Amino acid sequence: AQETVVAGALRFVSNGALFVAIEKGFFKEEGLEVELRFFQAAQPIAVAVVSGDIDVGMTAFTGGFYNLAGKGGLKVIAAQAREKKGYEGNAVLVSNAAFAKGFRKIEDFPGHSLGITQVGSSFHYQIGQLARIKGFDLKRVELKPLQSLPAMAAALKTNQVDALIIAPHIAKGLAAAGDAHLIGWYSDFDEYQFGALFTSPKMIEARRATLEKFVRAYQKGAGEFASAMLRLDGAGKRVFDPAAADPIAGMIAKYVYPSDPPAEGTRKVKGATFYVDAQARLDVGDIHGQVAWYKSQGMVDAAVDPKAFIDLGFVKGHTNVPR
Amino acid sequence: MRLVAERIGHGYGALDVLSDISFSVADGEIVAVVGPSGCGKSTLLRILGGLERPRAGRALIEGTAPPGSLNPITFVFQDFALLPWRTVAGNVALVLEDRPLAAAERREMVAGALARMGLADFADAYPKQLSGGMRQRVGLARALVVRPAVLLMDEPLSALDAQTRELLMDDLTGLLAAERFAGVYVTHNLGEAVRLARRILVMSRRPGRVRSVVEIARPIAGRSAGDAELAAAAQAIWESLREEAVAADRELADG
Amino acid sequence: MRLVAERIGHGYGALDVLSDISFSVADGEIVAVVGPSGCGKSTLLRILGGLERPRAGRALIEGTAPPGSLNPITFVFQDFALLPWRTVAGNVALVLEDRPLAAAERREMVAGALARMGLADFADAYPKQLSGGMRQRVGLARALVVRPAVLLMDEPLSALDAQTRELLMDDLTGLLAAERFAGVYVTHNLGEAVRLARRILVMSRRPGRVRSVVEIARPIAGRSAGDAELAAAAQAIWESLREEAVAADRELADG
Amino acid sequence: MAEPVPFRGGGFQPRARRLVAVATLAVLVAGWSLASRAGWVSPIALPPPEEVATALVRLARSGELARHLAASLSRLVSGFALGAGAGVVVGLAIGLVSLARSAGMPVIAALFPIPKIALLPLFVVWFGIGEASKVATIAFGAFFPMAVATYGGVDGVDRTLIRMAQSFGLPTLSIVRKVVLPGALPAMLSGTRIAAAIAIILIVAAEMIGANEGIGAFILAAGNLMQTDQLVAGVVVLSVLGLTVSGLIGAAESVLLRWRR
Amino acid sequence: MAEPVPFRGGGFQPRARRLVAVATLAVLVAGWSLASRAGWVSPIALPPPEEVATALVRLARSGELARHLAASLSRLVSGFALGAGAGVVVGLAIGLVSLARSAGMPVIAALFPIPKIALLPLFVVWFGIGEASKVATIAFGAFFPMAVATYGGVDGVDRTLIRMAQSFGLPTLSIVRKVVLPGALPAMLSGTRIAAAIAIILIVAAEMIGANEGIGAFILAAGNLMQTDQLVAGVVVLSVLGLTVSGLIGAAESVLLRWRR
Ligand SMILES: Nc1ncnc2c1ncn2[C@@H]1O[C@H](COP(=O)(O)OP(=O)(O)OP(=O)(O)O)[C@@H](O)[C@H]1O
Ligand SMILES: Nc1ncnc2c1ncn2[C@@H]1O[C@H](COP(=O)(O)OP(=O)(O)OP(=O)(O)O)[C@@H](O)[C@H]1O
Ligand SMILES: [Mg+2]
Ligand SMILES: [Mg+2]
Repeated sequence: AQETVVAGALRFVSNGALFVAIEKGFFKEEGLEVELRFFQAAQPIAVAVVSGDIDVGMTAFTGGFYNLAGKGGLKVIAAQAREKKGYEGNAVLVSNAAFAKGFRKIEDFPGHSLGITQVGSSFHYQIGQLARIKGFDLKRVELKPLQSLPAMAAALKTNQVDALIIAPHIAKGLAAAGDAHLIGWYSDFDEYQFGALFTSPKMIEARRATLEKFVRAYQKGAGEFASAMLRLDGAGKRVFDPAAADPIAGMIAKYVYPSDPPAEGTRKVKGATFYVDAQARLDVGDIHGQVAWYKSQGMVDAAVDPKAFIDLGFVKGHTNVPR
Repeated sequence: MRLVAERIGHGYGALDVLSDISFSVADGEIVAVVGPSGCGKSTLLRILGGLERPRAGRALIEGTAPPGSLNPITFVFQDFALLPWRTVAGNVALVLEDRPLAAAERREMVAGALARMGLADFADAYPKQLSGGMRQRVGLARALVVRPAVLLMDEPLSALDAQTRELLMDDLTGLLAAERFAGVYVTHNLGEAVRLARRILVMSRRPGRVRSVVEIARPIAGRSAGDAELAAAAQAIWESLREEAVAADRELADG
Repeated sequence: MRLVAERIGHGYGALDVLSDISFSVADGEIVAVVGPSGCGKSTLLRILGGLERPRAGRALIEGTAPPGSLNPITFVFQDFALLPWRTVAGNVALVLEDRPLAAAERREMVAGALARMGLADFADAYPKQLSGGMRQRVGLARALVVRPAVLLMDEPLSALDAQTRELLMDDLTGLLAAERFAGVYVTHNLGEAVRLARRILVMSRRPGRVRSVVEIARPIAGRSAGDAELAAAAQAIWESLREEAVAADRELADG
Repeated sequence: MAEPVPFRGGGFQPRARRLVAVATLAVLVAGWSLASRAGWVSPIALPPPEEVATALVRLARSGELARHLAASLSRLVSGFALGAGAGVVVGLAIGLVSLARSAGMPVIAALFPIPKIALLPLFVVWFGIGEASKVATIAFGAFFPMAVATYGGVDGVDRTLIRMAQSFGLPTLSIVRKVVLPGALPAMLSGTRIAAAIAIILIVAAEMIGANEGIGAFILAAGNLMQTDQLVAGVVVLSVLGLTVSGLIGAAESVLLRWRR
Repeated sequence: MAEPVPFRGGGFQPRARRLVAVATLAVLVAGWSLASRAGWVSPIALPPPEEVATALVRLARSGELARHLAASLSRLVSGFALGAGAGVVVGLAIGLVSLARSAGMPVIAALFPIPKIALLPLFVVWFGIGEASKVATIAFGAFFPMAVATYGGVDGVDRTLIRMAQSFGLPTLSIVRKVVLPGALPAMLSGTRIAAAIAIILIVAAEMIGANEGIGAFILAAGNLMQTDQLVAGVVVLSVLGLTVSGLIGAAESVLLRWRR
C-alpha cells in the first residue's frame, strides 16, 4: 500500500519543484501518496508542522519561522527557492511620485517609505540586507506593514508608499503598466536562501525512511524544474525553450493558477519563476547569516541556533556549510 | 377665573375613555373626581390642563388669570414627578428658570415656597434622600411657586403610606383653606374627597360619564378626620360606586 | 400552636433596627403591628417567618402545627410576589409542586383555593392581566392552599387603591373570621388594624420597641367600616403615634 | 370671554414609520448608484450597487454562496453553542455562588477587553489550523457577553420572589429552576443578542486562519484582491445574516417572554 | 415543647470578596508558571508568566511601551471622540425626531452587524494608509453603540417628567436640556462603556495596515514573529488599558450620577 505524507504549501511558483514532482509521479515511484494542503499565509504552515497537523511544509523563511524553529518545533531538511545572481527574483519598485522626486537607486532609500507584508517577513529581511550592503541606516526607511501583496501594490500605485520589494511577476506587471518604476533586482546585490522544505523532529524520529523517500522524489522534481525553467543563454540571460519549459510550467500552473486557462497560467508561471537548486541543496551559510541579522534586530530570540534546526542528513552536498 | 369642561369626550384608538363630560370649577372651589379604576380620571385631568387634545368638546378658561400668576393651571402629580438629578431647591427653581425673573427674586420665591411647605432645611437634599411625604411636599412647593389659579391634582396622596397620607392631608387642607386656590382633585379615596371638596363628581366605568354630583356645603376648614356626617357621605358614595368598583377590579387587561 | 417572639433584637451593620421585642400570637388570634416608617416591622415579620436570623432573642413555635398543614407559617406579601411568567393557577400550584401529593389532589387543592378567592375564571390569566386587587387575591389563594396555621401579612393592602382596598378588606375579614387562622398583620393603616386585630402592637421609631399594646375585645365578625368605637380607637393610636410619624417623615436617608 | 386652555402637551414620542424607513434605504441606494454612475465615486472606492447586486446574484447562482454560508454557519452554530453554553453555566455560578463570584468576576473583567484577533496566533497553536481554532475563536467571543448577561440577570431577579419561594419551603434547586432561571431569562436573551452579534463579527477574524470556505474567508480573499464588488457583496451577506439572527432572537423573545408587557 | 421557627431564608446573595479575587488571579498565574516549568505547556503554546513579565519590563524600560501606548492612545482618543460624538448627535435626533427615527433606525440596524475588519480594505481606499484610516476604523466602531445607547436612553426618559415640564410651560429646548439629557445620561454612560471597549478591541484591526507604532501593531508584529512572550505582554497591556478605561468610566458615573442610589 501507498504511504501518505501530508504536505502544506502556498499556491506559489516558488514551490514549483514540489508540484512537478507530484505531477511527474516521482512520489508514487517511491511508494508515497502526497496529500497537499493549501494555506493562505506562510506562518500557519510552520505552526501546522509543529502541531502535527501536517507532516512537511514548504515556505519562505521569516522571523516567525526562526523563532518557532528555535523553540525546537521544526527541522529544515531541503531547499526551496533562492535569490541567485543572474536570475530574476524579487524586484525593487519605486512609485511614480517618488521616482519623479528623484528616487532612482537603492542608495536613495533613506527618508522614504517601503511597503512590506508584515514585520519579520522576507521583504523586511531584504531591505535590511540592502541597507547593510549600501551602508545606510535601516531606521531611516519607514516600513509600512500592509498584510497582503495586493494591498502593497495598491499602496504603491496610489503613492501612499514610495517603494516595494516584491515578487517578479507583480513587479513586471506594475512597471509595464506604467504604475511604478523598476529600479533593480535584489539578486543584483545579494544571494539569499529564500525558503525551505521542513518537517518536525517527531516526524524525523518516527518516519525517517519515509522522509528520505519524500526528499528523493522532491529532489527529482527540483532537477526537472531547474533544467526546464532555468536555462541561460550565452549572455547569461534566462531563456525559455518552449518545448522543455511549457509542459513543466503547465504542470505548475494547475496548482498556482487553477482558475486561469492553461495557456494563460503557463505564461504567468514563466514570468514568476525563481531560481531553485537542482538538487534542493541549501545555502546553509546564508541561513546562519539570516538568523544573525534577525537576532541583531531583536526579531529572533538570542537562543535560536541554526545548527540545531537544520538537518543536513537528507540532502548531500549542501553549500556554504559553516564549520 | 373659572375652568370649564364642555362636553369633553376622548378615546385611544378603538377604546372610548371619556364621554360627554361637562362641569366647571369656580374661583376658590375644589371639585373632587372619583370613579372606578380606568374610568378616565387622569385623562380628563390631562385634557383640562392642556396636555392632551380631547376628541370631542373642549376645556375652557373663563375670565382672566389673577395678576402675577405665572402658570394659572398647574399640576400636582401622583408620583411627584421630581427630577432625581436636582436638589429640592433645584426642582422648585426649574419651573422659574425660563421666566423673565431676576435671579434674586427667583431665589426668594423658591425659598418662600420651600418655607411654606416646611422644606427649608431640605433645600439641598436630593429626592432619593426624602421620604415619600417630603417628596410630595416638594411637588406642592413647586406648584405653589408659580402662583397658580387652579391646581390639578391626580391622586396626590395615593403613593404615600397611610400615616404620611394623614399628615399631608392636614397640610393640604390648611393650604387650600388659606390660599383659596381652585382645584380639581382626582382620588380613589372617598374619605379624602369628602374632606376637601365642595363638589364631588362621581364617574361611571369606562367610557367615563358623570354619574352624579354630590355637594358638601360645609367649609373645608371645619371638617375633620373623624367627622360622622362626612363619613356617612363617603359611605353613600361608596354604596353607589361599589358595584362598578367590583366590575373594574375583575376586568382582564388583554395581552 | 402559638407563635412567640422572645426578646427579639436585630440590626444591619451599625444600624439598630429592632430592640427587645416580645409578644405571642395564640391560635386563631390576629395581632396587628403598627408603627412609623422604617421602625423594623418588615424585619420583625421576616424574623418571625424564619427568613432572617435575629441578632438577639428568637422566634419560637409552641405546640404542634395542625395536622395537614403543609406550611404552618405562611407569608402574604405587600407587592404580591407573584411569578409573572406563571398563570394564576401556576402561581398557586408552585408552592405544592415540591410536596408529595398526587397530581389530581394538587389540581383539586389549587382549584379549591382559587374558587375560595373568587378566581375560578382567572386560572389561566397572567398576573399582568389582573388588577391589583385580583393579584393580591392570588397571593391569598397561594397562602391558603398550603393550609397555614399562622399568616404573616406585610401591608397586604397598601399597594392597592382605596376602593380596591375596601373590597379586599371585606374578603379578608370574611376569610379570617371563617377559617380561624392566627395572623400577624403589619400595616400603616390604623383603620385596618382596628378592624382586623384582637391586639395591636404599637411600635416606637427605630430601633423599634413595643410602645404599647391596644386590645380590642369585640369579635372581628361584628366590626364594620363606619364603626365609631373603632374609629375612636384608631384616633387614639394615631394621637400616640403622630409625633413619631412626623419625625420619621422628616428623616433624611443618607446617600 | 372664554378661551380654550392652551395646548402644551404632545411631542417627545417619535414614531418610526415603516414607509419612511424603506424610502430612506431606497434613496440611499439610489444616491449611491447615481454617484457611481456620475463618476463622483470611483469604483475602487465603492462599487456601484448594481455591480454588488450582480456579484451577489452570481455568487448565489454558482452555489458558492450556499457553500460559504454553510461553512460559516456550521462554525457559527457550534462556536456559539459552546461559548454561550459555557457562558450561561459560568454566569449562573457567579450569580449564585460566592466563591465562583469572587473567582470568576476578576478573571472575566481581565479577559473580556482582550481583542480576539490579537490572540489568533495563539489560537492557531492551541487549536491547530482546522475547524477547532475557528470554532474556538467564535466560542471565546460569545462566552463573555453571555456570562456577564447571565450573572447580571441572576443579580436582577427580584429578591422578594426568592424570599417568597423560600417562605413556602421550596428546595433550592426548585428555586433556581422555577424562580431564578425564568427571572434571568430576559437578560439572558439580550445577552444572546449581543453574543450572536459578536459571533458574527468574529467570523471574519476566525476565517483569517487557514479557511478556504466561509463568508469571512470570501470577504478576506476579495479584500486581498481588491475585488470591491465581491467584498461589499460579502459584507451585505453578513449584514443580512446579522439582521436575520437578531430577528430570530426577537421572535424567540416574543414567544418566551409572552408574560411580559 | 417550644421549638425555634426553622430558618429558611438566606443565600442567593453571593458576595465578591476582594481577597478571593486576588487569590484567584495569583493561583492562576502560579499554576500557569508551574505548568510551564513542568513542561506541561510548551513555550510555543504559552510562554511562562515570568517571561511575559520580563518582556513587559523590558518594553517599559526601553521606552517602547510609552511610544506604542502614545500612538494607540492618540488614535483611540480621536477615533472615540469622533465616533461617540457623532453617535450622541444621531442618537438624540433618533430619540427626538420622528423623521430621523424613521430614517436612522433601519440604517443603523443594517450597518451595526458589519464586522469592521471586513471593511478594512475599503477604509484604506477611502482614507489611505495613514492615521485617517485608523481613526476612522475606531470611530466607526464607537459610533453605533453610542447612537443606540443614546436613543435608548432618550426613549427611556420618564414621560411623566416631560409632561411635568410641559405642564409648567417650559420651552422645548429647556426640556431637552434639563429633562431629556440628564435622564438619558445613565444609558449614555453605559453606551460609553461599550463604545470604549469596542474602540480598544478595534485598535488591533486598525493598526493592521501601515502602522509601525501602537500596541496593536506591536501585537501583530509579535504574532508574525511568533514571539509569544511579547504577544502576551501586548495583550496584557490591552487588558489593563480596558480595565483602566472601564474604571475611569465607573468613576465618571459615580460623580455624574451621584443623584442615583
Ligand atoms: N396614552 C394612552 N394610550 C392608550 N390608552 C390609554 C392611554 N392613557 C390611558 N389609556 C387608557 O385609558 C383608560 C383610562 O385611563 P386613565 O389613566 O385616564 O384612567 P384613570 O381613571 O385615571 O384610572 P386609575 O384610577 O387607574 O388611575 C384606561 O383604560 C387606560 O388603559
Ligand atoms: N437588608 C437590609 N440591609 C440593610 N438595611 C436594611 C435591610 N432591610 C431593612 N433595612 C433597614 O432597616 C430599617 C427597618 O426596615 P424595615 O423594612 O423593617 O422597616 P418597616 O418598619 O417595615 O418600614 P416601612 O414602614 O417603610 O415598611 C430601615 O431603616 C431599613 O433601611
Ligand atoms: Mg389615574
Ligand atoms: Mg415594611
